Amino acid sequence: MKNEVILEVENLVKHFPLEAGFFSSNQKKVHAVNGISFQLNKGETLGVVGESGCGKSTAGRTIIRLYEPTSGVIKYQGKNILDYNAREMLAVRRDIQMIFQDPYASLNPRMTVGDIIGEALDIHHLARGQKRTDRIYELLETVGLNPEHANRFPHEFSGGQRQRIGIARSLSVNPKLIICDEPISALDVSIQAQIVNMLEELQEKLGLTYLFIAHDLSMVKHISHRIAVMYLGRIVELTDSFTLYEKPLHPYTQALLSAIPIPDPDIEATRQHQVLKGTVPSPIDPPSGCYFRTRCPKAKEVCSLSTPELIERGNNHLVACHCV
Amino acid sequence: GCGTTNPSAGTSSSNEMKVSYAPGSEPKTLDPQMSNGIPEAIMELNLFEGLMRLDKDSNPQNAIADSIEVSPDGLKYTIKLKDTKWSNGDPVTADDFKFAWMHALDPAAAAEYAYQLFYIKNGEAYNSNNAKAEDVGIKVVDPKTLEITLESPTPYFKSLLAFPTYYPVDKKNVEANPKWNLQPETFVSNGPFKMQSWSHNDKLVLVKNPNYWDADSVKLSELTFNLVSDGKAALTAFEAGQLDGVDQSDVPISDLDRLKQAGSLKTTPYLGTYFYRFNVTKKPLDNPKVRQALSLAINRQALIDNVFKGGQIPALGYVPGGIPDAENGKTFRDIGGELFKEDLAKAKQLLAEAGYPDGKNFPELTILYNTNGSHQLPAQAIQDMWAKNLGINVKLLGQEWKVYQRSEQDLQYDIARAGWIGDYIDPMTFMDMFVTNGGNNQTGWSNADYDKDIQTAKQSGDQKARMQAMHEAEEVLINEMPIMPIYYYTNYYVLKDNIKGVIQLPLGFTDFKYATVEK
Amino acid sequence: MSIPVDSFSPLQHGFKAEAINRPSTTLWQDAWRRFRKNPLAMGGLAVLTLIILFAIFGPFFSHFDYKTNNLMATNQYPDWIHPFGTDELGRDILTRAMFGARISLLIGFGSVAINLTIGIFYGGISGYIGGWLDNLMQRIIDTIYSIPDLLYVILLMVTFGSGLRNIFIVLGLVNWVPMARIVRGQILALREQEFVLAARTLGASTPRILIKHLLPNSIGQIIIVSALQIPAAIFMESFLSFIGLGVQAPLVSLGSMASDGRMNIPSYPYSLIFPAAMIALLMLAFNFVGDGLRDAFDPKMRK
Amino acid sequence: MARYLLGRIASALLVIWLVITLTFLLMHAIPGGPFSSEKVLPPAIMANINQRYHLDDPLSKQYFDYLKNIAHFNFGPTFRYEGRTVNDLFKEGLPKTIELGFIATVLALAGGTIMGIIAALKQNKTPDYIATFMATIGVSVPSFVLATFLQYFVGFKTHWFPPIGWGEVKNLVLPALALSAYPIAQITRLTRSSMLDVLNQDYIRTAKSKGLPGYIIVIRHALRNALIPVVTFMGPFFAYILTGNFVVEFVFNIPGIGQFFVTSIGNRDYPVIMGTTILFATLLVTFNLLVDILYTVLDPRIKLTGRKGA
Amino acid sequence: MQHLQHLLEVDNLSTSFFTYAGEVRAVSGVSFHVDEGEALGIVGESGCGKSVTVQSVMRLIPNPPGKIVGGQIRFLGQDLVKLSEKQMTEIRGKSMGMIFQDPMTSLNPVLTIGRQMTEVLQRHEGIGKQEAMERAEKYLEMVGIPNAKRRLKQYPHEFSGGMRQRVMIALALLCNPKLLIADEPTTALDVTIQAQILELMKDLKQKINTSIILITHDLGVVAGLCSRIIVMYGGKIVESGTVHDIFKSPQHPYTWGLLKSVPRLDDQSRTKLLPINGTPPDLLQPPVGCGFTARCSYAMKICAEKPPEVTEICPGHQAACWLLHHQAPKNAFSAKGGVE
Ligand SMILES: Nc1ncnc2c1ncn2[C@@H]1O[C@H](COP(=O)(O)OP(=O)(O)OP(=O)(O)O)[C@@H](O)[C@H]1O
Ligand SMILES: Nc1ncnc2c1ncn2[C@@H]1O[C@H](COP(=O)(O)OP(=O)(O)OP(=O)(O)O)[C@@H](O)[C@H]1O
Ligand SMILES: [Mg+2]
Ligand SMILES: [Mg+2]
Repeated sequence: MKNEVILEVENLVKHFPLEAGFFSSNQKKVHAVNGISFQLNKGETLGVVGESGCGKSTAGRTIIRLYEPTSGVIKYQGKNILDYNAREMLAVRRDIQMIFQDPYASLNPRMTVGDIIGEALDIHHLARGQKRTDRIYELLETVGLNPEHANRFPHEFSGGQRQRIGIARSLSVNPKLIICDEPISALDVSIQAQIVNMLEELQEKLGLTYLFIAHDLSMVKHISHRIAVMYLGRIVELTDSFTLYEKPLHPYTQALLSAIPIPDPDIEATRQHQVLKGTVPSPIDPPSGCYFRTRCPKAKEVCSLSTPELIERGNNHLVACHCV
Repeated sequence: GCGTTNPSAGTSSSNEMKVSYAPGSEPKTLDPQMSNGIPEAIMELNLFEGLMRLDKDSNPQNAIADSIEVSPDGLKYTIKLKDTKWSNGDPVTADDFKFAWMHALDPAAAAEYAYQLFYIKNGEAYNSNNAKAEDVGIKVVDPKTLEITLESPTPYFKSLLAFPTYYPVDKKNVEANPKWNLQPETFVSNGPFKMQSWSHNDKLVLVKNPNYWDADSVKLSELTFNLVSDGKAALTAFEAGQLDGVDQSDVPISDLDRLKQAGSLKTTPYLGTYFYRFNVTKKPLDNPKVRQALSLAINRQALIDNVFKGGQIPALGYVPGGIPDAENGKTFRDIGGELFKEDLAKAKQLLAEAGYPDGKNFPELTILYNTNGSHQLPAQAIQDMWAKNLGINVKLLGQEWKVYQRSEQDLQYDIARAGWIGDYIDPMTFMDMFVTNGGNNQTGWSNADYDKDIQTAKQSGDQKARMQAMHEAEEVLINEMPIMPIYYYTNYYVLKDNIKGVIQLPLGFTDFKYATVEK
Repeated sequence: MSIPVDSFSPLQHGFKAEAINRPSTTLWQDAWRRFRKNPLAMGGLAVLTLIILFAIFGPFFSHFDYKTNNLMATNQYPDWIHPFGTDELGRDILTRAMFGARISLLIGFGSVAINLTIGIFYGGISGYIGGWLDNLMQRIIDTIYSIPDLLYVILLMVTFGSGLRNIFIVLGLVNWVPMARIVRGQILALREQEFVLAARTLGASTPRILIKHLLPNSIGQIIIVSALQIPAAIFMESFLSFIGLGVQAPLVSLGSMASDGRMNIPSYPYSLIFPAAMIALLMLAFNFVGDGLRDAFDPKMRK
Repeated sequence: MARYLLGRIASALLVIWLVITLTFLLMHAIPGGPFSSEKVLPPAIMANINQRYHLDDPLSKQYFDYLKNIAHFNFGPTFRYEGRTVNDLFKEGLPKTIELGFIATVLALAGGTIMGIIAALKQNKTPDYIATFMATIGVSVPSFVLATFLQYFVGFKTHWFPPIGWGEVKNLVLPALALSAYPIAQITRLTRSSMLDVLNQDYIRTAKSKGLPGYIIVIRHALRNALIPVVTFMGPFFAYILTGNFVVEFVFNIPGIGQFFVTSIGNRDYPVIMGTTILFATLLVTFNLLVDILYTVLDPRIKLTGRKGA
Repeated sequence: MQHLQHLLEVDNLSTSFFTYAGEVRAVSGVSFHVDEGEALGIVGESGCGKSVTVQSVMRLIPNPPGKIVGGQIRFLGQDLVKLSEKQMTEIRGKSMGMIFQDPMTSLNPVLTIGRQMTEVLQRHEGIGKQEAMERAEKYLEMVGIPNAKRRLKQYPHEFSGGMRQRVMIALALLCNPKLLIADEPTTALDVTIQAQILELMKDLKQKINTSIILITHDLGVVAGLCSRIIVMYGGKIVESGTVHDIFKSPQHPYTWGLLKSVPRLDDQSRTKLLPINGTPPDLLQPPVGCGFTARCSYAMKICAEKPPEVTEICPGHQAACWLLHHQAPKNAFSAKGGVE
């Protein structure tokens, strides 16, 4: 894998203002993403894991400028796309695509599958008439669906099939980078593998780069080259997937790994689960210092005073913790 | 039979005679000088007594006045008052009259009916701030003598003295309680009845006034006016036995046939004419032939029988019957007679002469009417008659009451429904409205002969000359036909048969002074 | 037990699992199927269709005209010639009821067409653009909502003058508020749906998103609301007729017939009962159809 | 909570101010004035009247004078009822309207919820069909027709109740029925559908799994949740009771303020038009606020801090 | 097969939903048992009938459209299918408790936690309010909710998801039921919270001798908690056995698929996953033969023609697959089904 950086995110912050009352003076906001930085190399898969509400989707959506970031820099192929105007953004949209979580909500129920897939062709004037039809058939075949299904409506398909339609839609513009926002978590276990395998095949065939968001660590570990662990809008650990499993440094990563049950009664019988106490604090007013300190078994005084930086601890292994 | 059952609503079962009557909706006010509507007048007529009171033949009879002396030029009236009392025991004095009338004329009071007093010298000038109060021709000679000077001789002034605007109020009481007329406790009157209670929009209860000078003639112990705004509801209540009578304005036309059959409908003459105005400033209505053609082509009797149903009289003149002419015993209408005939052939001929044979090329005109009241059905019937008889099509336009008035006044119409109820018993109350630029003319019509005749009639004190001039004027009016008379009103109302002695005056007033309830 | 050995040979199925067995159905077909299963709604639809046919074609088969008087035959009780009787001017009430239904339906559909236009436009902008504009637009809606609509209708009717066209306009002007609320609510809910986000990542423009994605998905709700606003408009017109601000005679609406008939109830009850029954029937039909549509489009019933 | 209320009151005042301005403008746009009449008055008298009621002032002055008076809760004199003020009219009429409205409200709420619950519990059985049918009838007959029918067939034909009038209990029966028919129907429909909705909720299954008997589940678990959507209907419901009053008060001749609602426009009685509009708008705004508070009572999830939860 | 010691014995249970489109045979011919003190796991894909099975046991199937169309459910010596609704209310909440999947919607939002807990006690134990409150407090503490006394006065929305699920567990255990049914109790929760809840259940299992039925579609979850497992597919049981039977020597191709299609955290080889192709059968028109035929790589002609019989591989380990038939070619099974 060449280390050609395709996407670079620096200190990305996204806060959502809360709906203000008529007279309320102190504007509260949801600290969804609090300064994340990472690089994405061409052709690799970067997994992002974390519990629900930790800002994974927000990060993904901000990168593709569905949300305007509060601050930070997003460099695509070396240029900060935040400076782009609408027309320039349109070009970027052909390169960066997204796959969504909910196979039911992500397809417009009033459009045929053909139109859903063909929409981007229309927007970007990529193909018309017969060529458009051909392209749609081709895309349907790429994701293992029958071209005859182009005239059907999404509700006639099963969850896995719908997810494949979503993939075909994102492929329609020949993207270079796809942000996969939990593409499998709404699917049944037996179906998940279908999608994961397809994503892997497409990556090989088309040289795609993935930002793969999920909360299922075992699946992320399977598909990703590198993994970023997020907690309350911050990346707490970032390294390759092998190291992450073998040598997790951040207490949160350790807890996360230990929380995942292994489908093997012998292992489960002997395994020591390190169960975290309590729940994730509210992103409206997160704790001071290290966000994880309220649940951290190793928390020290310093943790509440200063925010740990994400720094390198060994070979490409970034950790943000005072106790490492 | 309707009203068969008589639930114990306390109407006439006991020895005491009580009547409940629906005269219309909530009165605007019961201050006689400030009011001008019919329901108000009915209530005030039974609460107050003026210098004169109209008898059942509409002739003014001395009431509070003991005697009236008129100067030979007809301008000065010297009136002696009887010794009478207000319901609170105060004596009724000449001052009370002056006070009341001056109040009506006071520009600050802004009474709408002030013009009823404009016959009095300087009344109008004072009201429009052109004269001082002292100049007004009302003089209190002594507490029992009143001297009134008029602007010009007014032969019907005596009957005017019987109208609400000319009623007295108890000066002492009014000065003590400026809002005297809003509370039964402070409502002092001098008529056959006095106020017992007043529940707004619901009912007004009057009881016999023991201080009334002619209290012996009053038989009812209680008179309730139910203030019902929906005629339908009032009639239902009457038929259910809740009410003893319902006034004309409230009896729905659709019930007339049935009520007639049942025998509970009463009709009396009414001083009013129902007519259509033509906007003579508009083509083709500027042509008198067209106006005549339209007028001759409708069948008034058929309209009355099928649509109006109140036993009205087809109007083939303008001034209704019931107004005495100079000749004794004859009415103005008797003398004037029918001034035109319905004649379809002639109508067609006139229309052809005007350039519209068989209604060809006749522009599409619109009949304007007001949507409150029952004017829409007759308009449809007339529309249909014109279509069938003359081959012309007209449209209908209903407007809300005040918008309609505005359209009429601004001549924003082609043909408009109208009605006129006399203010007093003299042809002049009808005739003077069509003078050039008269506020109530509203047709754009102007005729010098007509104007001259009216002028003559107004300035003359001689009944004969006046009547003559007005007859001439009426002929001019009908020949020119800026209006199309349709019918002379009748006053129809329902009243239980066992109630006698109720006087219906042709001005629409109902007098219960002599009413009795028979077992 | 013994089973033929052949049975245990491998099945060549090449994964037909991707095939969809069920016939292709559009969402409309789906809704229609659900609708069809609802007897009340179907009954309502049948009655409604009948009334509409009756209103459109009935007059052509009638021997009478809705406005020509026949003063020889006024106020006749129902008989074979005049099944609903005649009115004060001798006009056939059945024919008038057909015309009245025509006008009432016209008022219903016409005013809803107007409030749809305003409501969609207003609600769409308010919901999609959001921010301070939404706030302002919502405040305006709150204000209008706080004036009892009847008062507002009367004021406007008196200002504009009565007449069919003005009834359209006024009813349209008053009733767009609920429509705008519904549209806005729908848009707000849909705006964050993933398929809209997907369209945005594909670079779809705002108008495209509104027209292709948001409005088509609100249509179910819009239809339901319309189906319930049509009878509401007919109702309101009948109230206007009651206070004398309804359609212009000789034009009739069911409301104006009922309101005229109200005066006749003791003498000629049929002149109220027939038009009132027609209104009730129309309302029942619309309500059942509206309820049926709600069920048919209800996302909760969909898998 | 206090801050929330303050905010709500402030925005309510803003809304009422907008209502005042809008009505003022509309009102003066209507052709015809308060003292125009069929018999045209001599100009001098008109001038006197205009001066007395300040109708000759420029419109802007009239507007600001009006606002000033409103601030002192003075709605001015009525133009129609000489010597009386709008406040007088309200004082006399409002209690009656409220009495009737209150009874109709109780009738509608009790009747509607009970019928709705029965219909939901017996879904697709006879009681459901009966309730649904009655509810649909209730929204199918214009109120003036219903009121007329009641007055004629029940009041007049049977003599059970007097056709018109006010003051006794039996006078209230027919108007209250006529006024509440529509809301009863609406509430029945709403309660039924929200009850059906609630009965399908997970927590009802939980309650069943706890072994609670059916009636407790309905009363304790389902009802309160089912009433929450009904509460949303309360705003329009009160608006209906307020304006529906016109027809009912007119037909049954009840001396409430409902009648002024329309007649004041016919009379161009400007102060009454303004007064009734403001009164109704204020009542509506207040009711809506109360409804929101009721919300929090019924549904602890909703806090009176920001926007409405539902 | 009458074992007197079985706490719950379900025999040939069939439940259908009669919808406008036709009869949905959600559960058809399911038989299993639960012994005292044991934990039984039921796994399977979404829509395979797990919930319907246990809701049938609780007699909580909404009727209409659902109906138990056949079979017996013996519990504490009674056939629950035959009991009246009133008799059932005596059993629910008292001898049988249930926890549902979505803790967010399973508690009544407008009643306090205390109220929702005490009403069970008042109903089944007939104890006073005060006593019930104390008991509720004790149970809340037992499931690891601090400040229980204060918490009792709060409403569900004031609790986080994990906390609510704890409340649900406390609620289900209040009357010390003989059987606790947990229908996907952790599916809606985050992994860290799931770990907390599983830990709690393990804990409780040791402390109180309650039998548990645990439904999940995550095989990992049952591995640590249950002693026996039922694998369901298309409304039927395809395989059942002890944890070891299922994980170490699964006999049904569907079970193999389930095990092979998910990556294991401890698996360091980046081998490709083996998906189960296709989609589950439509229970509106259930296939004639084995429901898995269309997705099965080992399908034989007979699979599409006849439903497979239940074969007992060893005592307690059963599977319904034609591959287990003595006539079936053994090579296919051993060669391709290679799970150890
Ligand atoms: N449009 C928005 N407005 C306000 N707050 C938002 C918005 N979108 C997300 N949030 C908040 O931001 C935080 C992060 O949300 P996000 O959806 O990014 O989390 P996530 O990690 O993707 O969670 P999940 O696993 O549930 O998808 C959450 O607290 C969420 O409530
Ligand atoms: N109320 C209902 N009406 C119609 N069909 C139903 C109903 N409830 C369940 N079903 C059907 O019964 C079948 C089994 O459903 P069930 O809820 O038991 O599945 P499950 O195994 O619990 O799935 P999940 O993992 O999604 O909870 C499904 O095919 C479903 O469509
Ligand atoms: Mg997310
Ligand atoms: Mg389930």
